[in-house]
Amino acid sequence: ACGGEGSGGAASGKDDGKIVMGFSQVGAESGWRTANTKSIQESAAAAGIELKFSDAQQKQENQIKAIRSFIAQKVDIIAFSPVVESGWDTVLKEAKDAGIPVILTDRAVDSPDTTLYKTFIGSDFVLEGKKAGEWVKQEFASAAGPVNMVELQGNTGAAPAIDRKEGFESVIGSDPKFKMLASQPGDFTRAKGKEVMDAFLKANPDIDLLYAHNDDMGLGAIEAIEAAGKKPGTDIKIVTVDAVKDGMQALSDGKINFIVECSPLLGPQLMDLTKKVLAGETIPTRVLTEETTFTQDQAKAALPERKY
Amino acid sequence: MTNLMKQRLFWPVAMLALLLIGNLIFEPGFFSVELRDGHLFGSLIDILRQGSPLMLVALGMTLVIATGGIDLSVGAVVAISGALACQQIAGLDDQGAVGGVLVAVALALLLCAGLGLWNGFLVGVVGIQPIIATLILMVAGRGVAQLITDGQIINVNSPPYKTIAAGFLASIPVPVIIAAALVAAVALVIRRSAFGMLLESVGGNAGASRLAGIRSRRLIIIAYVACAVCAGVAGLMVSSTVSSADGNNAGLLIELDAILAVVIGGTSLLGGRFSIAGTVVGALLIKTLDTTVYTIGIPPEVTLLFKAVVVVVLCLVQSPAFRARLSRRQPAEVSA
Amino acid sequence: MSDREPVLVMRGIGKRFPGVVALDGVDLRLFPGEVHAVMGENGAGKSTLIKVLTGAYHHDQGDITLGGAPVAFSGPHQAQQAGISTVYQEINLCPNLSVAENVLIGRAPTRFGRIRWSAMRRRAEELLARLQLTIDVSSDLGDHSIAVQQMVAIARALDVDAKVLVLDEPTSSLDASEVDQLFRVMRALKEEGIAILFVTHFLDQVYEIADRMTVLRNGRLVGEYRTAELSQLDLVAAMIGKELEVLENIEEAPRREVAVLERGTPVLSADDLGRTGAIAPFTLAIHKGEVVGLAGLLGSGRTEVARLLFGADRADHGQVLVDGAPVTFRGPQTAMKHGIAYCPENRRTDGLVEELTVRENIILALQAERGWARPVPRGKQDELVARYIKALDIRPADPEIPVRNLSGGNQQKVLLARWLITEPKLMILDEPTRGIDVGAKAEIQRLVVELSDGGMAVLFISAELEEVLRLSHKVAVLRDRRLVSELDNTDGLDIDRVMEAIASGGAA
Amino acid sequence: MIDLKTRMPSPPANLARMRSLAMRNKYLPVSATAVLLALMYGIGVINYTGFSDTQVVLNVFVDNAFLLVVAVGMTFVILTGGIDLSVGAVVALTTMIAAGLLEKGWPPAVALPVVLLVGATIGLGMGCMIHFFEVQPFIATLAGMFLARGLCYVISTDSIPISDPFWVSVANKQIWFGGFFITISVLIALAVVLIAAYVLSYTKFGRDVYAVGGNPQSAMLMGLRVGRTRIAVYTISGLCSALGGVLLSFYMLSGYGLHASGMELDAIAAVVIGGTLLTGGSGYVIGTVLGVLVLGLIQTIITFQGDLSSWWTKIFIGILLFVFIVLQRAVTRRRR
Ligand SMILES: Nc1ncnc2c1ncn2[C@@H]1O[C@H](COP(=O)(O)OP(=O)(O)OP(=O)(O)O)[C@@H](O)[C@H]1O
Ligand SMILES: Nc1ncnc2c1ncn2[C@@H]1O[C@H](COP(=O)(O)OP(=O)(O)OP(=O)(O)O)[C@@H](O)[C@H]1O
Ligand SMILES: O[C@H]1[C@H](O)[C@H](O)OC[C@H]1O
Ligand SMILES: [Mg+2]
Ligand SMILES: [Mg+2]
Repeated sequence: ACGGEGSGGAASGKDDGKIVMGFSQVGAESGWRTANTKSIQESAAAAGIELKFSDAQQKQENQIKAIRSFIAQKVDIIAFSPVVESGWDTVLKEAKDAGIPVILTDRAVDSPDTTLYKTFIGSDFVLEGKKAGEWVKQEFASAAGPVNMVELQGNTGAAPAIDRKEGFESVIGSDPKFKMLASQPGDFTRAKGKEVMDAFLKANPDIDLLYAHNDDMGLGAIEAIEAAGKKPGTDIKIVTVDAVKDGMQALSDGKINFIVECSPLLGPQLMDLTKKVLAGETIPTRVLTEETTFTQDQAKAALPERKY
Repeated sequence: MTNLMKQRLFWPVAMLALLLIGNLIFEPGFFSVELRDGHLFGSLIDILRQGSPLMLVALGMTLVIATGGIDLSVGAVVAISGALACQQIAGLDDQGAVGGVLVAVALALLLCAGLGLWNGFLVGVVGIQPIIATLILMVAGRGVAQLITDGQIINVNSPPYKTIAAGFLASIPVPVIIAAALVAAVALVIRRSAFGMLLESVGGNAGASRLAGIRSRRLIIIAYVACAVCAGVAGLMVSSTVSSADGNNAGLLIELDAILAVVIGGTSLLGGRFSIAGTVVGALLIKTLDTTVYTIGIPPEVTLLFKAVVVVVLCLVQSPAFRARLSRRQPAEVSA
Repeated sequence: MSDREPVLVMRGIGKRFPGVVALDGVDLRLFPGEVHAVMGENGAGKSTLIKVLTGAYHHDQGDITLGGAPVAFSGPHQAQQAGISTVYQEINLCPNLSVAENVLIGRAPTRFGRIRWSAMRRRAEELLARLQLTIDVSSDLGDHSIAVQQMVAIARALDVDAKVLVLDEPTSSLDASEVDQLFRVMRALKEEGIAILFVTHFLDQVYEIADRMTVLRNGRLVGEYRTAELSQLDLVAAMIGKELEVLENIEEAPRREVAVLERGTPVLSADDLGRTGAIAPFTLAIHKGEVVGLAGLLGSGRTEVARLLFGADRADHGQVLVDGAPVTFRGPQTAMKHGIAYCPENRRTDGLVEELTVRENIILALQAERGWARPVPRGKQDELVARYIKALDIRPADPEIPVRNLSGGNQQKVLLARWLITEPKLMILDEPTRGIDVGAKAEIQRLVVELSDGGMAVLFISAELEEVLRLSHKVAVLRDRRLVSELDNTDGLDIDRVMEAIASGGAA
Repeated sequence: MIDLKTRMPSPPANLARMRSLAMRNKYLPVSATAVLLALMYGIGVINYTGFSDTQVVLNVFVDNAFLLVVAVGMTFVILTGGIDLSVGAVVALTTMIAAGLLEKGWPPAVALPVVLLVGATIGLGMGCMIHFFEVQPFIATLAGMFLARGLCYVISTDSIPISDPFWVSVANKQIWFGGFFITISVLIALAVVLIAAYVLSYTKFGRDVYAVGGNPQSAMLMGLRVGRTRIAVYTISGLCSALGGVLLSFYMLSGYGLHASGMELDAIAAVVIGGTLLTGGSGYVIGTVLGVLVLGLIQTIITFQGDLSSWWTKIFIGILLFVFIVLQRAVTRRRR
C-alpha cells in the first residue's frame, strides 16, 4: 500500500533533466503542518519537480540523517523546515561541499555562516507576535482600567512559541495598563488549550483578553469559555495566530476577534525559488511569506475560498 | 488485610489532600462547587472531568500491569478511537442523529478491542516482551490515526457526540459518570469473579500459574483488550471535549501518566497485586498536579522540576524504607 | 568440646514479623569442630534464626558474638566476610548463571581484575567433584533439577574459608548417596575445626552427624542437648511439646500392606511416552487406588516423567491414555480436566504464588479449573481452606497472610492442600515431604494411604526410598532418563533390591 | 543409611551434547538478530540503488553513535531487571549544559568532565532512591526524566548553538579510509561497547550485574553487594547518557531541551531487540549493538524509500519492527 517502486534515484533525476528535490519535513504535528506538506507536494508536482519527501517525526537527528541521505542520493536541491534553529552547520557544510544548494522553509537556522543556504522562506514569528500585540493595543486603546490578559503558549521550547511570546511582549510589555495574569503552554493543541483555559477561568474571574499562539488552542479555549457560561469574542476577546479554516470560521462567527495569518502554503514560492537557484539567478536571502491579518469582517469575506 | 489496603492508600490520599489544600491557599474559591444551570461547576469538578480519560486509561493499564505486562500503545489507541469516531460522524448526513453517533462510537470501540486483541496476541500467544509488543502499535498506531484523519483535524458538529465529554446527567458531568461506571464495573467483575485473583497469580508467578492449570493466555488477552477498550473510551472523551479528532496529539504521552497513576496507586510494575482504588487516586493526583501548575501559575520553565519534586516526595513518603530510616535516625542504630 | 570457647554465641535473640513472633529469647552456642543441629517443627523459627545470624534479617533483641567479638551484620555479605558461610533453606542461587558461576560468584579467580573463566570452571568442577557431582559446569543452573541445584549451593558454601558453616535443610531434596557424600565432607570439615550448624527434619541424619543440638519450639528455646544424651523419642517430645501420643502415631506410620490390588483399566497409562532429550519412551500404568513409586538417582528423570504425565511438557513420542482412551494433552489444564493433579518439587518457582495469600494459593487450582467467571463462593473457600489448614496443621493458621511469610515446610503443606481440594483421580506428588517435619510427614504419609484406600491413584516421587517403599504398591525404577524396571512391592522387595535395580539398570 | 557405591558417571558424549545445546540456547537470540539484520540489509540492497554503498552502513553508525552509547548504559540497567527512563532527558541536559558552559567561554577540558559528572550524579541519585528507599525504577527514573528536562528549560527554553573551536573540530572531523569515513563519535561509541562487553563478561562487577538480574534476593543471600551493584548500574547509565549527550552535541553542535525526546524508548527498544530480557539477567552488549543497527537500518530504509507520507512513515516503522520481532521470536522460540 505504501508506494512500491524503490527508485533509489542517485541518477534517476538527472538524466531526463527533471529537478530532484529532497525535502525534510518536521513531522505532522498539526493541521498547519499537514497543509504545509500538502502545499509543497502539490506545487512540486505542478512545477514538474521530483520530490523526495522525508518525515522526521519531530526529531532533529532524523532531519540530519535525511539530509545526509539526500546528499548521498545526489539530489539537485535540498529544502527543509528545521525543527530547531541550532546545530545544522556540519550537515549543511556537507551539502555545500557536495554542491547541493539548500533552501530553508518555515523556520530559520541561526548559523553565522549564511553561505550555507541560499535563502530562507517563511514567516517571521516575532513579527506575528507583534502584529497580535498591536491589534490588542489598538482594541483596548480606549479602555480605562487594567486589561487582564491570559496567554496560551505553544510547546515549551518551540521556536514559534518563544518568538510569538517575545513579539507580543515587545509591544505590550511596556504598557502598565496591560496585565498578563497567566501564561501557560497549551502545546498548540485544542484539548490542552481547553484544559488550561478551564483552569485560567476558575482562577481569574475577569479575563478581558486571550492571546493564543495558534488557532487550535484558541478553539479549545472557546469551548472552555462557553462551558463557563461566557461569550467568547465578547466577554473575553480572543486573538490568535495561523488563520486555518476552523479558526477563520470561528473568527467570522464572532468567537475570535483577530487572527494573524501564518501561512503554510509555502509550496509555490519554494518551487519558484528552486528554479531560480538552479538557473543560477541571484535571489534574496530572506523571503517573507505573503501573509496578512484578519478581522472578523475580512474573515467572512475570505472564508469561502480558504483551502486549509 | 483491609487495614493494609487502607495503609497503602494513605500516602497518595494524603498527598492529594495536600495538593488540594495548596490550591485552596492560592485560590480561595478552589473548593467551591456550585450548581449553575443545573450543572455542577467548580475546580474540583474540573479535575474529575478532565481526569476521567486518564482514569480510564490507567484503569485498563492496571489490569495489564497486574499480569506483569505494560501497554505503551494506549496513547495511540486514544488517538485512533477518536479519529475513527469523528471520521464516521463527519460522514453522517445528520450529525445530530443519535443512532449514527452510536454506530460510530461502537465501531471505534470495536476497532480498539481489535487492537487490544492484537497486543494480547503478541504478548500472550507469540510471547513477545510486552514493552516491545506494544511499542509496535504505539509507533504504527499514531500513523493509523493520522491516516484516518488524513493528517488534518477532523471537526464534527454533533450534539450527541459532544455529550460524551461535555454533557451532564443529573447535574454530574457525563465523562465522570462514564469513568465511574467503568471503574465500578471493573471493580465489580474483580470482586464478583475470580478474574482479579487469577490475574494476580499470572502476574505473580507465570510458571506456577500455568502448572496450577490457569489459562494465562486467555487472561492476558482479556487484560489487553480491556485496556485498549478503556483507552478507546478515553479517546472518545478526548475528541468529544473539543469536537474534533487530532490524530497526532490526542493522547500524546498519556501512557506515561497512566503508568505513573498505577504505580502511585501502589501497584507494582512487576505484576501481581493490584489496586483499582489506588489507580483512581493516582489518576486524580496527577490531574490535580496539572491543575495546581495552572492555579499557582508555575512558570512553564520550572513545571517539570515541580513535577519531579512532587513525584520524588510522593515516592519517598510512600516508601516504608524511607519512613523507617527517618524514624530510626535518632538513636544511632548499628545497622551499617 | 564444651571445654573450648564457643566460636559463635547468640543470646536472647528476638525477632517479630507483623503479627508473628518468630523468635523469642533464643540462645545458641556453636563450638569449633562440632556439628550442631537446630531442631524444631515447621515454623519453629530455625530459618529465621539463621537469617538473623547472617544479617539477612535485622533482629529486634539479643546479641551475637563471633570469636568473642560482638557482631551485627548488615547483610550476608558481611557475614561471609566474617567467616560465616551459609546455605539457605530455599535454594538461593541465580538460575540464569552457569553452574560454575553460582559456585564461585563473588570470589571468582581473577588476574588483574579479569575473571579467569577456565580457572573458574576447573575450580567449580573440583568443588563439585568433592560432592561426587559431575555435570557440565558451564550449563545454566536453571536447567538442572532441584537436587543438583542444592548440591551446587552446598559446593558454593564449601569453597569459603569459613569458621562457621550453616546448612539449612540441605538434604531435603537429596537422595541417600548425596547425603552420604555431604556427610563425608562435613566430617572432614569438622576435623579442620569448622563449626557446622545443620538443620534437617530427618532424625536419622541428626543422629548420624550431629554432636549437639538446640531445640526450638514456637520461636522459643526448649534446650540444648548432646545428641548422645537425648533419645529420638525425647527429641521429638521436645520439638512437639506433647507427650507420646503423637510419637506413637509416628512410630506406627503406615506401611503399605503387600497389596493385592485388582487392577482393571488403568486410570492413567503412558504408552511409549517420551520426549527427546528429557526422557526415553516409557510405558507405565497407574490404577485406581494404586500408589506407584518412582525411584532413581537425582537427574534420573523422575520429574520429567511426572511433567509429561501432567502435560506440563509436551511429549514428542507415544501417547497418554486416561481410563483407557487416548487423550491429547494441550497443557496442564487438559490433565486437570481428566482428574490429574501435580504437586511440583520446586515449590518456589513452580508451585506457589508468593504474594498471594494462603487461601488464594490453596484454592488456585480449583479456581483455575472452574475458570475466572465462576468463582468459588467465598463461604466455600473459607470452609475448604479452614479444613485443610487444620488437616495439614498449617501454621500460622491464618488464611489471609501472604504465603511468602510462611516457613518452608508450611509452604509445602499449602501446595499439597491446593491439589487435595481438587479431589483428583490421580495425584502426582513430586517430593511432597520435602522440608516437612516428622509429625507432618507422618500425617502426609497417612494421607496418601487414606487417599489411595479411598480409590485415588497416586504417583509418588521421593528421594527417600524408605518412604517410597512404605507407601507404594509398585515401584518404577529410573536410571539415566530411562524407565528400567517395574517392581511389585511384594514380600521380597526391600531397599537393597531397589538400589540394586537402580545400579544395575535392569530388573532385579 | 544406604551406601551406594556404584555411582554412574554421566557419559561424556551426552555431556558434550548438553553443553553445545546450552551454548546454542544462550546465544540464539543474538545470532538470530544478527542473521535477520543481515537479511534486512540484503533486502535493502536489492530494493534500493545506492543502498549497497559501504558508506550507507557506516552512516548508520555515524548517525546513531550517541544512541549506541546510551543503549549500552541502558543494557546494564536492564540486565539488573531495572529500567531507566531518564536517559533521553539526561542527553538533552548534557547538550544544554555543555552548550551553556561553552557559550560562557569555559574551556572544553573543564566543560566535558563537568557534564559527565552531572550525568553520573543524576544516575547515582536515582540509583540511591531505588536501592535505599525501594522506589520502583520506573518511577524513580521518570522523576529523573522530569528533573533533567526541567533543568534544561531552567537553563534556557531556546536552543543554544555551540561554536567552540574544539567542539566544532571534533564534530567536523571525518576519519577517512579507502574512500569511506566515520566520525570520532563512532570511535568513542565503539570503545564504549568494547569496554562494556569486557566489564560485563570479565569483571566481578559485570557478573554481579547478571546475578542481581537473575534473582536479587538470592544474590543478596549469596553475599553479593546488591545495593552497590544496583546503584552502580544507574550511575553507569547516567554517565553513558551524558557521554551520549556529548556525542549528540558533536552531531548537532547545539544544546536544546527538546533534543533526544523519546530516546529512552529507542534505547530500550534497541536493548530488547538485541535479545536482552527486560526481566533481567540475560543478554549481551553485542545484542544491543545489533538492536541499534536494526533501528538505524529501519530508518535508512525509510529514507531510501523516500516517498512515504508522515503517517505511512510511522506505520512502515511499525510494520518493519513487527516483522523483525516476530521473525526473531519464531527463530528463538523454545519448544514447550
Ligand atoms: N518474612 C516473613 N514475614 C512474616 N513472617 C515470617 C517471615 N518469615 C518467617 N515468618 C514466620 O516466622 C515463623 C518462623 O519461620 P521459620 O521460617 O524460621 O521456620 P522454620 O523453623 O525454618 O520452619 P521450616 O522447618 O518449615 O523451614 C513462622 O511462623 C513464619 O510464618
Ligand atoms: N548427571 C546428572 N546428575 C544430576 N542431574 C543431572 C544430571 N544430568 C542432568 N541433570 C539435570 O537434572 C534435571 C532434572 O532431571 P529430573 O528432574 O528428571 O530428575 P529427577 O529424577 O526428578 O531428580 P531430582 O531428584 O533431582 O528431582 C535435568 O534437567 C538435568 O539438567
Ligand atoms: O505547528 C504549527 C503551529 O500551528 C504554528 O502556527 O506555527 C507553525 C507550526 O509550527
Ligand atoms: Mg526453615
Ligand atoms: Mg525431581
